[in-house]
Amino acid sequence: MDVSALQTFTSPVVLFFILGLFAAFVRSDLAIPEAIAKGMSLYLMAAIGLKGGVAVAESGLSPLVAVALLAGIVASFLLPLIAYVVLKGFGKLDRLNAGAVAAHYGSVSVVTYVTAVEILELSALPAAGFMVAVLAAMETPAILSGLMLAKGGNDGEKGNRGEMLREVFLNASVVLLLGAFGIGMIAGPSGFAEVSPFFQAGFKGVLCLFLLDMGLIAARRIMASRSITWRLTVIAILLPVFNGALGVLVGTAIGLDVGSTAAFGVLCASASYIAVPAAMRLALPEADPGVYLTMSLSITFPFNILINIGLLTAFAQAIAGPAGALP
Amino acid sequence: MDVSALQTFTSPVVLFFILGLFAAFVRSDLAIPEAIAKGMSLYLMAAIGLKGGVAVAESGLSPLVAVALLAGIVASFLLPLIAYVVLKGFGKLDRLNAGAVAAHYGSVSVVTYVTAVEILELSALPAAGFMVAVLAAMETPAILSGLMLAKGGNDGEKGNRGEMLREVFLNASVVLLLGAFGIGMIAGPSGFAEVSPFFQAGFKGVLCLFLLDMGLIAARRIMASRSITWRLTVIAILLPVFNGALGVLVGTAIGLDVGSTAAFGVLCASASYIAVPAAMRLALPEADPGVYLTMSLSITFPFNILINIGLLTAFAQAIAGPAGALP
Amino acid sequence: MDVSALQTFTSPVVLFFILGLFAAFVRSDLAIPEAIAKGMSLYLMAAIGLKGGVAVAESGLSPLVAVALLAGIVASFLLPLIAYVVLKGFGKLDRLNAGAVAAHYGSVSVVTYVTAVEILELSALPAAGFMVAVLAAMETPAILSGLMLAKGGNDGEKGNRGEMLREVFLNASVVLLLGAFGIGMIAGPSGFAEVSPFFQAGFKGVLCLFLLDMGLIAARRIMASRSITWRLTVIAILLPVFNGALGVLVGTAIGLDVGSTAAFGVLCASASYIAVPAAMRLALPEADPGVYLTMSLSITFPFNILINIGLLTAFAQAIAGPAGALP
Amino acid sequence: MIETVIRKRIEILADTPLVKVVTKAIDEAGITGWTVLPVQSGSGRDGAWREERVTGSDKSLILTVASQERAEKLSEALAPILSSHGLLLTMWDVEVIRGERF
Amino acid sequence: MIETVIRKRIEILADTPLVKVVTKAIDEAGITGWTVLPVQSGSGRDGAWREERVTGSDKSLILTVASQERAEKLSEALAPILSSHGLLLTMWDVEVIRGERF
Amino acid sequence: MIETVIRKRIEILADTPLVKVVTKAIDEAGITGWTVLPVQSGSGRDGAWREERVTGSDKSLILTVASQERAEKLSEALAPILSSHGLLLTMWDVEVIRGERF
Ligand SMILES: Nc1ncnc2c1ncn2[C@@H]1O[C@H](COP(=O)(O)O)[C@@H](O)[C@H]1O
Ligand SMILES: Nc1ncnc2c1ncn2[C@@H]1O[C@H](COP(=O)(O)O)[C@@H](O)[C@H]1O
Ligand SMILES: Nc1ncnc2c1ncn2[C@@H]1O[C@H](COP(=O)(O)O)[C@@H](O)[C@H]1O
Ligand code: NA
Ligand code: NA
Ligand code: NA
Repeated sequence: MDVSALQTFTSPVVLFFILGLFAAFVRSDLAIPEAIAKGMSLYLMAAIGLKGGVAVAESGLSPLVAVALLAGIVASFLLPLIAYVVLKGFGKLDRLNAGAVAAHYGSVSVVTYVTAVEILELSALPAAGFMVAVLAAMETPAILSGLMLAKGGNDGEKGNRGEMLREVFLNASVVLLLGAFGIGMIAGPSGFAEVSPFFQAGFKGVLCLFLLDMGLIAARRIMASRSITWRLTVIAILLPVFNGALGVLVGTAIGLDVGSTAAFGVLCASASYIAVPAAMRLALPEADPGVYLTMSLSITFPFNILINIGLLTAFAQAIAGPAGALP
Repeated sequence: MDVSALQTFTSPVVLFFILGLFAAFVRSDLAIPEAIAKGMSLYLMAAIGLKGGVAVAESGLSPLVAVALLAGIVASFLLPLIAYVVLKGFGKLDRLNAGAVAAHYGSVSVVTYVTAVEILELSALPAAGFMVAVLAAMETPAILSGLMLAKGGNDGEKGNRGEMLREVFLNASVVLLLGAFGIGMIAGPSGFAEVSPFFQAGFKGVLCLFLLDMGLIAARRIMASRSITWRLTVIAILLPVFNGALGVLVGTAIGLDVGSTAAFGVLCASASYIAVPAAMRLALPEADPGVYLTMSLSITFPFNILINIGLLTAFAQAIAGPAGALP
Repeated sequence: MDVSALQTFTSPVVLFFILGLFAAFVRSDLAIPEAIAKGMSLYLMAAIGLKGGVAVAESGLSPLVAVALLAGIVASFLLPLIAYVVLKGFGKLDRLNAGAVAAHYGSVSVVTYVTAVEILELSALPAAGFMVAVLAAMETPAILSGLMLAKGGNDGEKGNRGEMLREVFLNASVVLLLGAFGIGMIAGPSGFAEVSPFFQAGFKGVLCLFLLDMGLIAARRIMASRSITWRLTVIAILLPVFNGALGVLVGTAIGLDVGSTAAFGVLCASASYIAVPAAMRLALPEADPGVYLTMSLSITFPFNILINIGLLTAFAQAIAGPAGALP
Repeated sequence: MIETVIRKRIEILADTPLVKVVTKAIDEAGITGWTVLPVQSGSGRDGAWREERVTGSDKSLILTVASQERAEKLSEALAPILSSHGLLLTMWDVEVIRGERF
Repeated sequence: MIETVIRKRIEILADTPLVKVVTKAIDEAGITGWTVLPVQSGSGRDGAWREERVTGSDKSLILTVASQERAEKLSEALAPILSSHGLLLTMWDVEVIRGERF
Repeated sequence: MIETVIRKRIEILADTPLVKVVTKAIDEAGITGWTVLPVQSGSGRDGAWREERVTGSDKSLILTVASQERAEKLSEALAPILSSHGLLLTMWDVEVIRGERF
């Protein structure tokens, strides 16, 4: 664990994130144009989708893939329940806000996943290519369970329901991730070779600048925040540890290799700050973005990047035993 | 033909275009920031200009180059005449709109050309470097003949005339394409080596994302369109086949190699959706962009990318005979 | 000198700058979206910072670094004094505008530096990695002396003073340059290897497009300018020659190698057009941006890129003697 | 002198994900069209914000021109959700040419 | 109390390639200046659109402040092309400080 | 019919580096909020300009809605620097719903 934790802090990817946090805290006016940031996030999703698809084209599909997908979907559906109970009880949020926040913790953060994959590769523990499909599959079920929790029985205007479901399942990141995954599977290694200088070689550098921006945004948000209590801060740190550990246990149980197990743990631990906030703003406009975005983006996200990825990797290695360390 | 047609559909470049079409048709909110899209189009033009110039610096200028340039300029001038007759007769457009649409079909689409070049290279039929200059030369003559057709004798306010010509000949894409072409010729292979990781290695990847965006834009436009009749749809499909075949015949006649002949066919087949619409909006504000942009961008462009490039390549190979297949 | 001067004009980097100037002068509508331009400038600063830091991680810190930093800071503080006297006397500017312009000439232009480094590398005269730190150190002292000159004794509202200092020292480019420099030092060559395809291989290509944009902006500004006299034009050309020569002398005196000496000369010769104008707009809103931005951006910047870098390199080589030519 | 008529101009500031809620209300009020402008940053009782397109927490300004009658219909439709959805609505009289369009 | 005077504020929505037609008319009406704002999307009788800078089919909003007299000159100059060029023009009274500028 | 009240809408065009000077004045006038819109290009007595975010010579439009009294306080605070800082200020009456917010 020591090694991978140290590696975390000498990787340019993580260092740029820290630089972003720092620049925001000292109130520097450093800022990345939002069109560029959006472009980088699309690039990262296309690239990770492609690479996952190519990996699956090489390795072929096994029953394990189906099991992992199912585990991911179930986790995304059920993790909000745990979150909801904690947020209402210990966190003292009302039903509406507890449901909205819970949806975030069931869903996933693409950038947290990508950063984890980079760090796992540095530790010679690569995650399987199909984990990208698991990532995409985990984005949306949590939105549904979060909404059910928030609204209880009365799910509002029936008319909007179908519309909402369509939007949730066809949201930009799901379409791009799965689309690029499919393209990677069709094009295969030879087709990917054509575009790999762009999607592969540039990847880590783009991730550096994107994390610089995320650091700036995360830190600026928490500095301007007025709705975060110490109780919510505690939840935003301990919940990802708990969810992540659960994910590592499940990943090991279903037979994933160590790298994929750690990656699954990170998916469970991560909280969405792109797809879910947009869905919540629309479906639960009365819920407070000052609560859900600040928790997921400004507390959980940095905690995952800086500490939890290392913790979960170590945990996955530990329970895999010596045999699992170098699969 | 079978082979190149198949290659078309396993190339990531084309697959991303299809993903864009698909995402728009299912009404996903996937969108690429317009600043990024604009930046990518500038990058593609700079890169293709540079590469063409370097190729000419290596191969030297031959009389064939002058002949090809002349053929391109003449084609761009005259193709609108055919289009105009068909659009007014079969298409039932009025003089104004027929002239405006005709200008689009005489001019060229840079991205269609670029995609064709990529597909031709996969088929081991590279187009000559100087074809980039032909591309640039073909952009604007059609604008002039389209305007003459639309306005008949009365060419409006004399004062604006010179202004308009200046704008047509110094429009952004002509300046950038020819400027980069000149830079490539001056810098030569050694100068290009410095910048080739950016302009060469990244090229196909950028093209993927750009075509993703073009797919989104093309499909969204046709879904919102209210002015397209079945007659116009037929023209938007058959005219590029006809123009393209004509181009292949001319290219073969003037002695271009197979790859360049196919590329010349694609230039004749393609319809502008960047330079010409902007010129028409200004010079013929009464013409309906809902007609000309939808035809060129939403019907002809996808048809060319998905089918016509393959058709024209096969035709160029066929009439070149077995000897021409591998020049 | 002949060789490096010629190399200047066959380098794609410089040729794209000339293309930008040309396109603006013929009033082409070529334009790069400002979000893209801003993104490229951030990329260039991150990349140059990283590379400098990695170079220092490899070579280690020597007393020479401290001497060079000190020389840079002193130069940035004192160069505005010379500029101020000339601008008030020969240039006939009032105190306020003379102070504002002087601040620009004491500070530095990152892109001029970057271009110089590229040209020096073509001449096999690389500048030392720590020069990036010198660059960052020279950005802000000139702002302070420029303000003191402009305001004389009365430095306005005390309350704003601390605020202003904070902003000057934590402005975006200083934070990004030094932050990336630090990351380069921590990550070292092995950490940098991960991200070098993005930050190293792409560098010159991005610089091409960025200089294309700077050419457009510089030429458009001077064409619209109404405040530039022939006296100011003379100053904007001769001052960088004088400052640059001074810098070369100082660089040689403190024992820098030829490449670093030339780079130091370029730093002294260059005038800021990013950090300083923004600071002046805020601290001296009554000063005329039509004077200071046009001088630094539209006259001094092109002069430095096209001519002065070559002159200063030749001068640095000449006074170093034959021994210094190939260190 | 060109003849002008008086119409209402309504501008609504909304979170970008909520723009479609507003434009749907505009369409349902029978108004002929609307236009959306980007917004960069702001500050209100909930503190300051900057455009953050990545997290979707940016805002947009929707402007529409309508007859007095349809404008009232629209403001009545939006009034109940102004607070819950954090919308900011201002409305004033403007002169337009070709008034029959609105 | 600061003294203010009344001027006309005119805003014109136009396709981006047509912006220079509008600003030329503003200059010719003797108005001192104008400002262009970006527009993101919209909907009208011709259907909905989004900003598409690549194909040049985006729109811009031009705003200008002028005296009553010059504003009339401008609206008379633009009136004949409002329909053919698809311009949307609104105009209203505003208070300005330093009225001599306009 | 929804009840509306009259408030002042103030819009100020300023160089982007000066936005914080204006928003500080808004905050100090006791106004509840403000919103900043991007601006693309313009022309005035000092000639034409385009957005140039790289050199920081772009402009922004700050809009704020306030009660008559606070609006006056703001315009009095800004009046002395309007010329020196090159600000352009327009102000007019608008109807708002939920007037107690402003
Ligand atoms: N009533 C309206 N209010 C605000 N904007 C409008 C209105 N009608 C049309 N527009 C804008 O003007 C553009 C062209 O309208 P139209 O000519 O009706 O298609 C639309 O796409 C909208 O951006
Ligand atoms: N009459 C006007 N109407 C609208 N905007 C104006 C007007 N005059 C000036 N501006 C804007 O204010 C900026 C500065 O004007 P000036 O101080 O006159 O150079 C211009 O570049 C325009 O963007
Ligand atoms: N008085 C105001 N004038 C202009 N914009 C405002 C005003 N109050 C609030 N806003 C805008 O509305 C957003 C939400 O306001 P609030 O709901 O008060 O947090 C702010 O971030 C501002 O962009
Ligand atoms: Na999760
Ligand atoms: Na054509
Ligand atoms: Na200097």
